[in-house]
Amino acid sequence: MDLSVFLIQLLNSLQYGLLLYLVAMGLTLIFGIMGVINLAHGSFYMIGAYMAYALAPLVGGNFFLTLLVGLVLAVILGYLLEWAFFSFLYDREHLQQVLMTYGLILVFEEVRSLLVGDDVYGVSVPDILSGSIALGDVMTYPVYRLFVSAVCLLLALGMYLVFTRTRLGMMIRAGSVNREMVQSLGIDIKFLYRVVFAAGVAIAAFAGMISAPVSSIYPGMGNQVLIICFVVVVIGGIGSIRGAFFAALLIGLVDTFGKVLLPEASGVLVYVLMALILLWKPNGLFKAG
Amino acid sequence: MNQHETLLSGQHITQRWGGLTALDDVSLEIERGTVHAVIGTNGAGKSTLINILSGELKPTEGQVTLLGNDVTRWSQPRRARGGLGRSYQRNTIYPDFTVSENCRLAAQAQIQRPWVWWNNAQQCQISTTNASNAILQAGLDDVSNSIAGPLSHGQKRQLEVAMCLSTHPQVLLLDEPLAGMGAEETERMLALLEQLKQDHAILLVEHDMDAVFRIADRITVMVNGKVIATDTPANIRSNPDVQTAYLGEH
Amino acid sequence: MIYKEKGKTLFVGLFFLALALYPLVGGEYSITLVNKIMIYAILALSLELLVGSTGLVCFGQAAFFGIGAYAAILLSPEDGPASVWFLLPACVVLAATYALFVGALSLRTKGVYFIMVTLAFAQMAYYVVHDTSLGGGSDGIYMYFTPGEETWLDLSNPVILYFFTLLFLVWTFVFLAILLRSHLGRALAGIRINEQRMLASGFSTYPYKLAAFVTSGGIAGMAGFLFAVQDGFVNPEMLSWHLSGALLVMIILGGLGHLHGAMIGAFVFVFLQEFFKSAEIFGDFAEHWHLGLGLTIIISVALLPKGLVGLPELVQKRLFGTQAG
Amino acid sequence: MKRLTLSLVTATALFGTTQLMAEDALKVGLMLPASGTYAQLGNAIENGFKLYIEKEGGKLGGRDVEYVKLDDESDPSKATDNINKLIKSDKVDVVVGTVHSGVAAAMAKVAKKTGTLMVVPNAGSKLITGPMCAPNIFRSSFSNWQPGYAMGKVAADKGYKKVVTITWKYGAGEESVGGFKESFEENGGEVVKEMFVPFPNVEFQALLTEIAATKPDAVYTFFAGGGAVKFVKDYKAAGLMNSIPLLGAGFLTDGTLKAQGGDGEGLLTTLHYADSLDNETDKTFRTAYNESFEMKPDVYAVQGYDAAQILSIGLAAVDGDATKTKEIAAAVESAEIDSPRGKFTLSKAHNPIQDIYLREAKGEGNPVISVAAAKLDDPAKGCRM
Repeated sequence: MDLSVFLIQLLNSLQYGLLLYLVAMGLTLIFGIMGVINLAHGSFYMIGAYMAYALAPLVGGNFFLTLLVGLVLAVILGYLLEWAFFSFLYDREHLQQVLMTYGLILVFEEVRSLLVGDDVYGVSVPDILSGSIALGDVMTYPVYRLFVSAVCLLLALGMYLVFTRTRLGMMIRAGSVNREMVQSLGIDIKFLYRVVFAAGVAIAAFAGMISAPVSSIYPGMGNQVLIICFVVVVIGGIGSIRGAFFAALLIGLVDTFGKVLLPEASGVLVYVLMALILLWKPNGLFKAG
Repeated sequence: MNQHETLLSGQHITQRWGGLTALDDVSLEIERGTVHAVIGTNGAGKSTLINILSGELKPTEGQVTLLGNDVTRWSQPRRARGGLGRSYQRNTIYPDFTVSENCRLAAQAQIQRPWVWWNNAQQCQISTTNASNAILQAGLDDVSNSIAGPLSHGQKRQLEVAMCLSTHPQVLLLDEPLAGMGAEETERMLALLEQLKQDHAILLVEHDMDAVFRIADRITVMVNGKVIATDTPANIRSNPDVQTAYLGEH
Repeated sequence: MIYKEKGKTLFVGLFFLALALYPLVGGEYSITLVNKIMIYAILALSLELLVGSTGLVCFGQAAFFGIGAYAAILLSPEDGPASVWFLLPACVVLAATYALFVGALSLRTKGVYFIMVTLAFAQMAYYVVHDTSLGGGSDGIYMYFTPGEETWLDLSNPVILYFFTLLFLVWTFVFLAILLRSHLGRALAGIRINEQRMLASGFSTYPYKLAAFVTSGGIAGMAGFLFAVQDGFVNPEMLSWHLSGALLVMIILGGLGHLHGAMIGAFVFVFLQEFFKSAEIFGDFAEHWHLGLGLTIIISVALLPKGLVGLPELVQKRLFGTQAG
Repeated sequence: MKRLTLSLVTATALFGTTQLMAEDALKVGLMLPASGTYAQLGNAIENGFKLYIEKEGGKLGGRDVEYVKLDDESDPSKATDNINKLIKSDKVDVVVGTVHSGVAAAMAKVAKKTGTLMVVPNAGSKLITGPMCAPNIFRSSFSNWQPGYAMGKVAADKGYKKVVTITWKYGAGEESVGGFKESFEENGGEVVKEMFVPFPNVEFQALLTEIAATKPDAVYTFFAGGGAVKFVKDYKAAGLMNSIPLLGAGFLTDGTLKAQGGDGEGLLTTLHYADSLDNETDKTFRTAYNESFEMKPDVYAVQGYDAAQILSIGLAAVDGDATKTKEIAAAVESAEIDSPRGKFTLSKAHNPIQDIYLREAKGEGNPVISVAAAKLDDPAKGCRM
C-alpha cells in the first residue's frame, strides 16, 4: 500500500467513523443518561431514512427542507414515545425496558412495511452537493460524503458545547451520575428524560436522513446498524459522548483497514477489538461524564 | 487470649486519585477488646480508609496487617475468610431471604465449594450453627424465620452486624451502624457492641458523637485525609487541634 | 410462601404430565413443533440460570447452542449413524469448553459491558461458522444419518425423539432446581442481589459465576445437540444475536427468577408467533404477524411487571384487593 | 376428523388444521419471505405463480388449487419447522420456495426425506441441485454459477486480462464468483484479486479504494437488493464507473435501477431473463402481469410463473397425483418449458438448461444485447441421481 492509497484509506475510515458516531450518539445519550438499553435505536435510524425518501415529494423535493421537517417530526415522535412507552418503566428492572424496545422494533418494521412497502429505494444527492473531487488518478471523492463528515464533526462539537457550557448539559451530566441528586436540585427528572429521549430519537433519525443519499433504503436496515452502534457505545464507555466519538473513529479504522489487510477476518475484527478493549478496560475507554 | 493484642493495623497508608490525595500517610492499630472509632467530616477519608482495610481498594502506598499477616495484596474475600468482617453504611442484606437464610449464606463463605450443586444449603450443619450463633448474639432470635425485607430499620442494621458475625470474624469494620436509628435502637446496638468488643477488635466509623464518646476506647480524628490525633475519648475531647479542626464546627 | 411453593410444584408437575401425554392427542406436525419448543425451553432454562438466578445478562447464549448443534453434525460420520452416548456428551463438553473460555474472560466485566462482551464472543463464533469452510458457510450443513438410527434409541423416530427431549427438559429443570437450593445456588442468588456483600462475607465470587456460566453453556450445548438431531440441518443463523435476543425476550416474558417462568416464556413466545402467523385467523394480514407479536410484547411489559408468572398474583390482587400468598 | 374440541385460540398452532379439505383441491404451500429484506421478491414470485395458475383456470393437473402461505422470514434457523408445518400440519401436496439459499436448503432436506414435490423459484445454491438433488425437487430459476460463468466468457471476449471480483462473503456470492473465475480463466483471463465483504455489511469504501489502487481491466460483482443499490452508487461516486468497467450478475440491476437513481445506467450484467426479449410468451406474460398487478414483472415474477409451469407439466402427466414423483420427474425432464425468458429444459439434476443473456441497463430496464451463453447447463457437482 503506497502512501497516497494509505491516506485515502485513512480518509475512508474517518468518514465511516464519523457516520457511525452520528448514529451511535443518540444511543449513548439514552443509554448513559436514562439507563435504557434501546434496541429500537436502529428503527429510529430506519425511520429517518424512510422519512428522507417519503417526505421529499411532500415538501417539494428540497433535501434540506426535508431534513428540517423530518427532524421536527422525529423530536415529536421521540417525545410521545417516551411518554407512552417508557415513562412508567424507570422503576422496573432494566430488562423490562429491553423487552419493550424489542416489541417496538417489530411494530416499527411492520408499520414501515404497511406504509411504504418492502421495496429498495434510493434518495438522490442534492444538486448543490453532487460534485466530486479527484483523488489520485482514478479515484474521486464525492462532495456529499465530505458534507456528511463535516455535519458529523459540527454535531460532535455542538454536543460538546451543550454538555460543557449549558444548564441543560449540566443537568444531563448530573442526571447520568445520580438520579436522586438531580431531583434534590429541583430539576424535573421526568421532563429531563423526555427531552433526552426525544433528542436521542431525533439524532438517530437525522443520521438516517443524512446518510440516505449515500446509503440505500431497504427493509431491515435498522437492525444492521444497531449492533455496531452498541459496540461503539460500549467501547467508548457508556454515556460518554466523547468516548463514542473516539470509539467510532477507532472502529472506522479497524473496519476499513481490516477489509483491506485481513479480508478473511474482517467480519469478526470489530468484535475482537471490543473484547480486547473491555478485557483491558472493563468500563470502556472513557468513563461516563 | 491475649487482651489488647493488635489484630488489624494500617501503616503509612496513602491513596491518591490522580492529583487528589484522599489519604495521606495514615497509620492506625486496632486491638482486641477495644472499640476504635474513626471520626471526621464528610470527605475526610473515612470511607476510603475502611475500603482499604477491608480490601475493596488497594492503597497507592502503605501496608495492611491482619492477625500478623501482611494482607496488602490479599483480595477482599480472602481477608474476610482470614477473620475480617465488615458492615456497610447502606443495608446490604438480602430482602427476599429470611434472617437465618441471610446469615447462613454469609456463614457459607467459610466453605468455598462452587462445584457443590447437589447438597441442600438449608441443611448444612456448619453454616447453620454459625448462623444461629450470630443471630443469637445479635439478638435477632425471635425474628430468625422472618423475611428480612419488612423488618424495622434497627433490626436490619442488627442483621447487617449478624451477617458479619456469621463469618466468625475477629476484627469488625462497622460503617455507621447507628445511621438512621431511633434512641431505643441505638441503645440496643451499643449494648451489642459493648458485648462484642470482649473478644473482637472493632473499628467504628460513626457520625453520632454522643455514641462514639460513650462507647469508644480510642478515637482517631481525620481531617482532609490526614490523621490529626489518635487518643482516648477524654484526651480527644480536650485536644485543641481537634477542637479547632472538627469539634469546633460541630 | 409455602402455599405458593406447593402451587408451583403442582403446576410444573402437571405441565410435564401434559407434555408426556401430548403425543397421544397431537398430530405428527404438532409433536414436532412441541418438540422444538421443548428444546427452546431447555435453552431458556440455561439462560435463566445466568440471567434470572445469577444476575448475569448473557447476550450470547446462541453461540453455545450453535456450537452444540454444529458439533453434533461435524462429529457425525458420513457413512453411518453416530452413537448418541458419544455424540451428546461431546456436544455438551465442547459447548461448555467454549463457555469456560468466554466466561473466564467476560466475567472480568460487569453490567452492560458484560452483556456486550458475551455478544462479542458470540459474534466471533458466528463469523467462524459463517466465513470459514469449517461449517459449510452461510448455507449451513446437514447430517447424513441421525444418531442412534437402527438401535432402540432411534432418534429419527419423532416419538422417540420427543420423549428423549422431554426427558432432558425434565432433567434440566430438576437439575437446576436442585442446584439452586445448594450451596452453589444460594451463593449465586447472593451474587445476583448484592455481590459486594458476598465479597465482604468472604466469597470469591468469580469461581461461582464461572461455574454457573459453564453449566449454562453445557446445557445450551445439549439443546443444540437436540436441535441438530431434530432438524438434521444447521445454519450460522443459529448463532446470531437475533436468537440470543429472542431467548432473553422469552425469559423476561415468562418472568425472571423462576425456572418455570423460563419454560412458560418459551412456550408462550412460540405460540404467539404461530398464532399471529396463522392465515386461518388473520387471513392475508398474517403476513404482518410481527405487528401482533410486537404489540403483545409491549402490552405485556406494560401490564405484567413480573412477567407471566406474576399473572396469578396480579389477578388475585385485582379481584380480591389483597396480596397473594 | 376433529381430533380435539379445545377452543383455545392457540390450538391452531398446536394441532394444526385437521378438518378435511375438499377431496379434489391440490394444496400448494407457498413458503416465501413476506417480511424482511426479501419481502418484495417473495411477493413477485407469488404474483408470477398465481398469474400462471389463473391462466390455467385455477387448476393444476386438473385439480383446483388452494394456497397455504407461510412467511419464511428468510431465517434458516426456523426453516425446518416452517417446512414441517406445511408438509405435516397443513398437508400440502406441493411446496414452492424460496428466495434465501439457506432456507431453501433446509426445505430441500425435508422435501427429500418426505418425498414432497418441491419447486425452488429462486435460491441458486449449488446444494439444491448438487448434493441435495432429488427426483421430487425442481428449480425454476438458475444456479448461482450460471450467470457468473456466462459473464466470464463475455469479459474475456472483451479483451479484459486482469479482473477483480467483489461480493459478499456468503454462498451465493462465492458460487457466482467461482463461475466467473472458471470461464474467465479458461478463456485466458486472470482474476487478480477476490474481495469479500462480510455479509450483509454495505460499507464498500475501503475496497473501492483498493480496486482503484489495483487498476484492473474490469470488476465482476455479485450483489442484490439494498447492497446492489449501495454498491453501484458508491462505485459511481468513487469515480470508478468511467475508468474501470463494472460487470455483474443480473441482480445488480434487477429491481434496483430506480433506487440507484441513474448511477446504474449502462451497466453490463448477465442473467437468464431480460427486458425486451423478442418472444411471444414474454409479451403475453408482461401484458397479463401488468394488468393483474399494475406493475412491471421482473425476473422473480418469471421464476414464479415458471415454477407453476413446471408443476403444471408434471402434474398433468399424473392427473394431479403429486405423490407420483417419478412420473412427474420423467414428464418434466422430457418437456420443453415455454418460459417468458425463452424456451428451456431441465437437466438431470433439475436445474434449467437455459440461455444466459447479456444485458445493458437503460433507464429502469435491462434490455438484452446478446446471448452470452446458449443452453448453459449447471455442472451440478455432487448430484447422485
